[in-house]
Amino acid sequence: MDAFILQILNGLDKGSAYALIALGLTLIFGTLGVVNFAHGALFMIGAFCAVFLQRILSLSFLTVDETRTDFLGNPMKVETPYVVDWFGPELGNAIIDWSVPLAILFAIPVMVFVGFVMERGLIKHFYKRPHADQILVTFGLAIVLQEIIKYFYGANPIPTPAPRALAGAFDIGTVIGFDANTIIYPYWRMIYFAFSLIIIGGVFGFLRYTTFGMVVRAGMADRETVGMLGIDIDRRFTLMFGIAAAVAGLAGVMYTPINPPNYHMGMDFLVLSFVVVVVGGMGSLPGAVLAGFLLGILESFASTSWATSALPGINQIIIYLVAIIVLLTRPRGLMGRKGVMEE
Amino acid sequence: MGILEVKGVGKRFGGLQALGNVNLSVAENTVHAIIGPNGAGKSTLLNCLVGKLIPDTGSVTFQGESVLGRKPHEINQMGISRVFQTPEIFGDLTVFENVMIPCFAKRDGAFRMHAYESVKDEVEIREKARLILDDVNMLEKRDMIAASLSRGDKRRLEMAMCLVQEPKLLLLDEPTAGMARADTNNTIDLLKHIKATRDITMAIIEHDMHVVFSLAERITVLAQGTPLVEDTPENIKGHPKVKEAYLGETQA
Amino acid sequence: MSKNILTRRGLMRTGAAAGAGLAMPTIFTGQVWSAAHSGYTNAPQGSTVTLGFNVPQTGPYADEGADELLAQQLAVEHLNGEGDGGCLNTFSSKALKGNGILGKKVQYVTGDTQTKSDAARASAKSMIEKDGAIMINGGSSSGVAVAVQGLCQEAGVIFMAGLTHANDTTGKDRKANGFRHFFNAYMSGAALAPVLAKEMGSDRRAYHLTADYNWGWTQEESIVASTEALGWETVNTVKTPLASTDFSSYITPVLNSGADVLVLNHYGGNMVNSLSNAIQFDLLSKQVNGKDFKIVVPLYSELMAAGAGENIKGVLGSMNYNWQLDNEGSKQFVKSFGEKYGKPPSNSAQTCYAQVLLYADACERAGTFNPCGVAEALEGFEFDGLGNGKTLYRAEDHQCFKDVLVVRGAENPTSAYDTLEIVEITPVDQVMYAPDHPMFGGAEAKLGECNPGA
Amino acid sequence: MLGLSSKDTALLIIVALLALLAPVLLNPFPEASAMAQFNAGYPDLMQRFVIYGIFAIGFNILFGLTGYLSFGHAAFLGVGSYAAVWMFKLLSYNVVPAILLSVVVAGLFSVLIGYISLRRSGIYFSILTLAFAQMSFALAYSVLSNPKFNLTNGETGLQVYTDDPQIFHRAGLPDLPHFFGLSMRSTYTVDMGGWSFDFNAGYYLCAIILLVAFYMSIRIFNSPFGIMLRAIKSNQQRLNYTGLNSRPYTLAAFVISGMYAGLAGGLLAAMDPLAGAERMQWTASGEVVLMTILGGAGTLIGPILGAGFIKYFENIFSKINDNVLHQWFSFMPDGAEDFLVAIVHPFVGKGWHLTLGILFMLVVIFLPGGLVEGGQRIGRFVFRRNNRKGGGLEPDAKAKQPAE
Repeated sequence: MDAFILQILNGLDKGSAYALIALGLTLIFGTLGVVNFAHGALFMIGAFCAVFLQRILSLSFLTVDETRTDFLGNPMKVETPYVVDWFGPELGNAIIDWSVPLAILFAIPVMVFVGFVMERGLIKHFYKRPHADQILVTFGLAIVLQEIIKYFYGANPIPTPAPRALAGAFDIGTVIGFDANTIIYPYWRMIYFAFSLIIIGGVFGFLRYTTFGMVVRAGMADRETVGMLGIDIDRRFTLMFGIAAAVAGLAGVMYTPINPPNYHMGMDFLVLSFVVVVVGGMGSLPGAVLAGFLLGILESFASTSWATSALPGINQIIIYLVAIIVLLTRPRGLMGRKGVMEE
Repeated sequence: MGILEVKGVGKRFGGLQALGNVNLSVAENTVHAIIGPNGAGKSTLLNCLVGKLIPDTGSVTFQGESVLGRKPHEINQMGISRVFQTPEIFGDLTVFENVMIPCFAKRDGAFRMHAYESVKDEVEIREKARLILDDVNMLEKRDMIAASLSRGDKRRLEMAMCLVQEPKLLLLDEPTAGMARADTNNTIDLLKHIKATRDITMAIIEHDMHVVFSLAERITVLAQGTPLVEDTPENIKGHPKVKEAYLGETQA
Repeated sequence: MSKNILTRRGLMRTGAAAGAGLAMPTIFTGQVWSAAHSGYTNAPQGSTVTLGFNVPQTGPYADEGADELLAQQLAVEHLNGEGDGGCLNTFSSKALKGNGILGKKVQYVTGDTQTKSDAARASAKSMIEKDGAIMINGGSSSGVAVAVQGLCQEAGVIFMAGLTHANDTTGKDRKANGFRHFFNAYMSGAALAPVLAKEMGSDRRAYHLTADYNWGWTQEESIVASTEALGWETVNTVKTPLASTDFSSYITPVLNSGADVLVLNHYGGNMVNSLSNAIQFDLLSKQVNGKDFKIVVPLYSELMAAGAGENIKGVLGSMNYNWQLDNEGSKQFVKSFGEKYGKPPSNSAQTCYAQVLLYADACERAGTFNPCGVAEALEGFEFDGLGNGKTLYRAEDHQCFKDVLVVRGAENPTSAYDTLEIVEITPVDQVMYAPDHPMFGGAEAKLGECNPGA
Repeated sequence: MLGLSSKDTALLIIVALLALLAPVLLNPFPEASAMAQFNAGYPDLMQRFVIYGIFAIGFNILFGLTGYLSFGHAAFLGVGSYAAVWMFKLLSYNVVPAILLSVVVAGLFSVLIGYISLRRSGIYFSILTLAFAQMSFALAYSVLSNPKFNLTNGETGLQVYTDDPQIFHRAGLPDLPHFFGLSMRSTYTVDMGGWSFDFNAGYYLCAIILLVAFYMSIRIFNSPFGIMLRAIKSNQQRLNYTGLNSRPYTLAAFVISGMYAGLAGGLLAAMDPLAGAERMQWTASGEVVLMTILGGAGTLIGPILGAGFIKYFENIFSKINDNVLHQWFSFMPDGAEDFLVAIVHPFVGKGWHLTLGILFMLVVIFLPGGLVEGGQRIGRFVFRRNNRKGGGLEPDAKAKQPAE
């Protein structure tokens, strides 16, 4: 039972990341009709917003400490971050410690801006082009973006830990009546799950309860008609791209304490997020979220020992197997609309 | 007994009764028009005839054989060809290639690689394609890419693609929709020419009364998913029920 | 970026022999004219000799590849008598004079393995066929090492492996033209076991997470064998897909498995993530069976340590080399490398550096570049002064035998470079094994015949 | 000639000449010159050009003609390679049975995957093929290489060991893939002045197979079957209402392109007897998509150009290190030299991915029809300059005349 609950938690947690990425992907596809292979790169850029902020906050000046020597036997140069110098060690180190949560504030404008530039500068010119061209140009963009990051930050993962206060794990078991130490779960993963629910809720609420959202939803359903109503749908769609980029970016920022970010993390998620979107149904936001959590949970259960002993290798292929079964039994994914992306 | 018999066909979409108990008989070698106000169920009926939709109730038989449950390509092989509201042609191919494809399809529609077919066969097919293009006055445009044709020419091409299969029944879905008066008249002339030069049955769904009364030998009026009247054009013209149906539409 | 004034000006490819329409058949291409006259592939002509450095430059191991490349460039510099001479000063063999190899100036070409066996073979072939490379050095995974080693055997050039830790490289896939300086999974197990027993006792219950591919399996096999020999119990061994990024669903079953040690048979990004995930679940602060929970990472590298950050604190593992090693060769190498590049060398950099010097030295001692002569000079060669202490290149399987380091993540590092501290230097005798050991292909594993190519 | 129109015959002859003279054409710079870095005329790369050309030609039969975008074609390439290496292991190093089996196995495999995947169209089809390929990769990389049932030898790649049966292997035959005794690696090298040209047996085997593959692709393009495939891409609805079931046609195209992929995989193994699982990864499938679109999907020659383009970058640009850069710019004053090296440095060597990404974007943005369109534009530009008075050109597409 405890193992079961733990795997559900794992699944929800994995699913949060899948759902957030798939949500942004579907927003872009649903509103703009563009297949964005650079979406994983947006996730990665979000993560590197956190790295960047951490580096900025840790910017240091050097002082020579004669009492110690470095690896070559020379006097050691000690780095002191400016923030520590300015605000004193206590507050200064606390600021550096909280760089990942702070990066959320930093990442929102950055990601919206990146989204704007991408849409106005590149994607805009591809609305009328075939999906294959969209895939190719955004794939090219994804490579360029990740190589730029690699050029500046290297290929190695960069540790960006959660604030100390939020590190460690919480003993859920004791709360719900299990023995101590049977069901423990890291604070940050629970935060990630809650955070994703807030973002998902925010996006749905935004689309549901604002006039802007209503126009966008109408545009997703029938772009030409809305255009005929004299509404400047294009500008709204640009903003939508910015929002989608921000969702992907925030997913990336929050992911950094779970796994240290590296330049190819976007590509690692790309294929998976497309599978999620398609299983959910191209163009369906609830479908994307549902499929994200569903696949997350299935993946978690497939990696348990009893699953792999029953079917060796099932943990390697479960996502793809599910995708195949879903697509063969439900032609347009779980919640897809008819006629989307079938030509 | 007509070549096409529709008996008690009904179709629901969720809560909407699109068709309810439609009976229709199209006699061989006639031009039969189906008219009705918007939302009368004309297109739904047509889609039931070609296998795109399967009706909930009733039967559709063509030359005594049921078409229900067959796929579009199988129904076509029975001898039913369809012309769409917006011409459906192979836009990336040349006019000539567009016509060759239905020639290859022949009547049985079986899969063939057609890569190294005998020369004799191919000569035959090309000759057939040439003749039909000549028939619809498209021969000089044979090497144009189909997508670059004018709307009227696309319609001609689509007709040619249907006719080359020598169908027994030609279904036309608003063949003059969105056309200028001159193009409409050309299309009427073309259809008359087609009718005059071969044994063919036509079923036309049409909005434009000018087209209907120029061509049709019998007319069925559909309203709210059920046939209102079926009669000759002369009798339909002054029929009170028809007026009511159309006036009702304009008042709404 | 650093550069070297002398080599960059001088680096001009040797002209091919002039003469019109001279055609001659060979098995493997390259500088065929000389092959026909000297009896081996890519015999150097003129006054230079070309080495091929095949390292990952793209993909997740690009930084490791970059480090290897720096070390190889440094080695070329030292061979050509530039810089401070590095380990030429401390090397026990005095055959190298700093005038190139056999009087020929050393130049090099580079290729990108992409850490894929296909791509690695393509770039190695390109260096052999197009650039006339006489040997191939480097790499950072066992799949690549075995694939390129096979190619070099067919082509008739020497392969000096870089970072490759699987038993197979000098086990069932050993080749007469291939040589490995790096240690292997068996040695990791043999070196770690006594330290584990000392630190954790001999009645531990271990849970293994293993990367689901060849290297992971041999690593797991070796550790399981050596820890069970101590009296440890293996609770479970779970294979994780290589493509995994989130290991939470593999970590949670550990919580209630009754295990009190977690062994992560992962490398690179897998290890960084699985270790980070394990720490998130607070495993290290748990008490199981009345003992403190421990985590072991059998194969460490500096870059992985950097990627995992503070999570490595207190975690034990093994290494081939660490710059903190206190011997003459090591000190000299760290000084040369550090002064040139501003950071201490990683253990894969040290291996690649040592391999270049060992190759050059073997050529000098053999008096030829002929791979068969070089191989003979390397076989059974005993040396010191390259950083690892006394080392033997065993003739039977072309594996180096030397002391193995057991290291631990430091609790209070003073800089980015001493995050790992040496716990123990396991003497070479403890990690020795017979060439026909069952983990190394048993009696069937054969080097085969040396192949000079032409 | 050979049942082709004069235009296609000319194209075939051009491709044949390019393929046969490649060892010379690809080595335009003398050995000793600094530009020799850009020479591509060494056997391994020439073989890759040709083999990936075959792969892309086959992919184009599916994608270029029917418009079905498969993201899993690398699986067939990988399966072909495994089949070929198994033939080496079991029978002998003779490449003929290996290549034949690789085509057959890839064909069977593509019947299976195609039959299931083609039940869907559009992106759903793409994701289905992707899912199958990723599954194949995962299985080949680890599950099918376990010691009990080692079909693929995992990350190391499947290779021939001395203790393999090789029942038809005889003394005197090369210990490497050979064509009835002619080793694939045997090479005639011709030195002429400063130049050196390698004429490699394996390359010529590949080149001849490429020509056959290319000829068959032209035949398919022009055949009624090819028209039918283009009709599927153009308007599947009309095709259905024309009495044709499109599924057998798409399946046939899928299987043909799968067999081309298997042939390419078999040839890869025949040139270098090792089959790595990475060949089946989604990035490898993506690569052939890029090759085809980059060169010009739906054109005859485009895929070959695209394949050459990408492989050239992978193998030539990745080898340009700082040392080479300094050598190029050594004629400049020191400051300017360092500046130029610093500018170029991010784009070559380990930065070759960046250059490739930028080029993809540029080609897709400015040349929607791929490299072929680029060539046409240049041609049109030159043509127009010569015929200022002669009025506008007819659109190129019109030039596609049915062969009569």
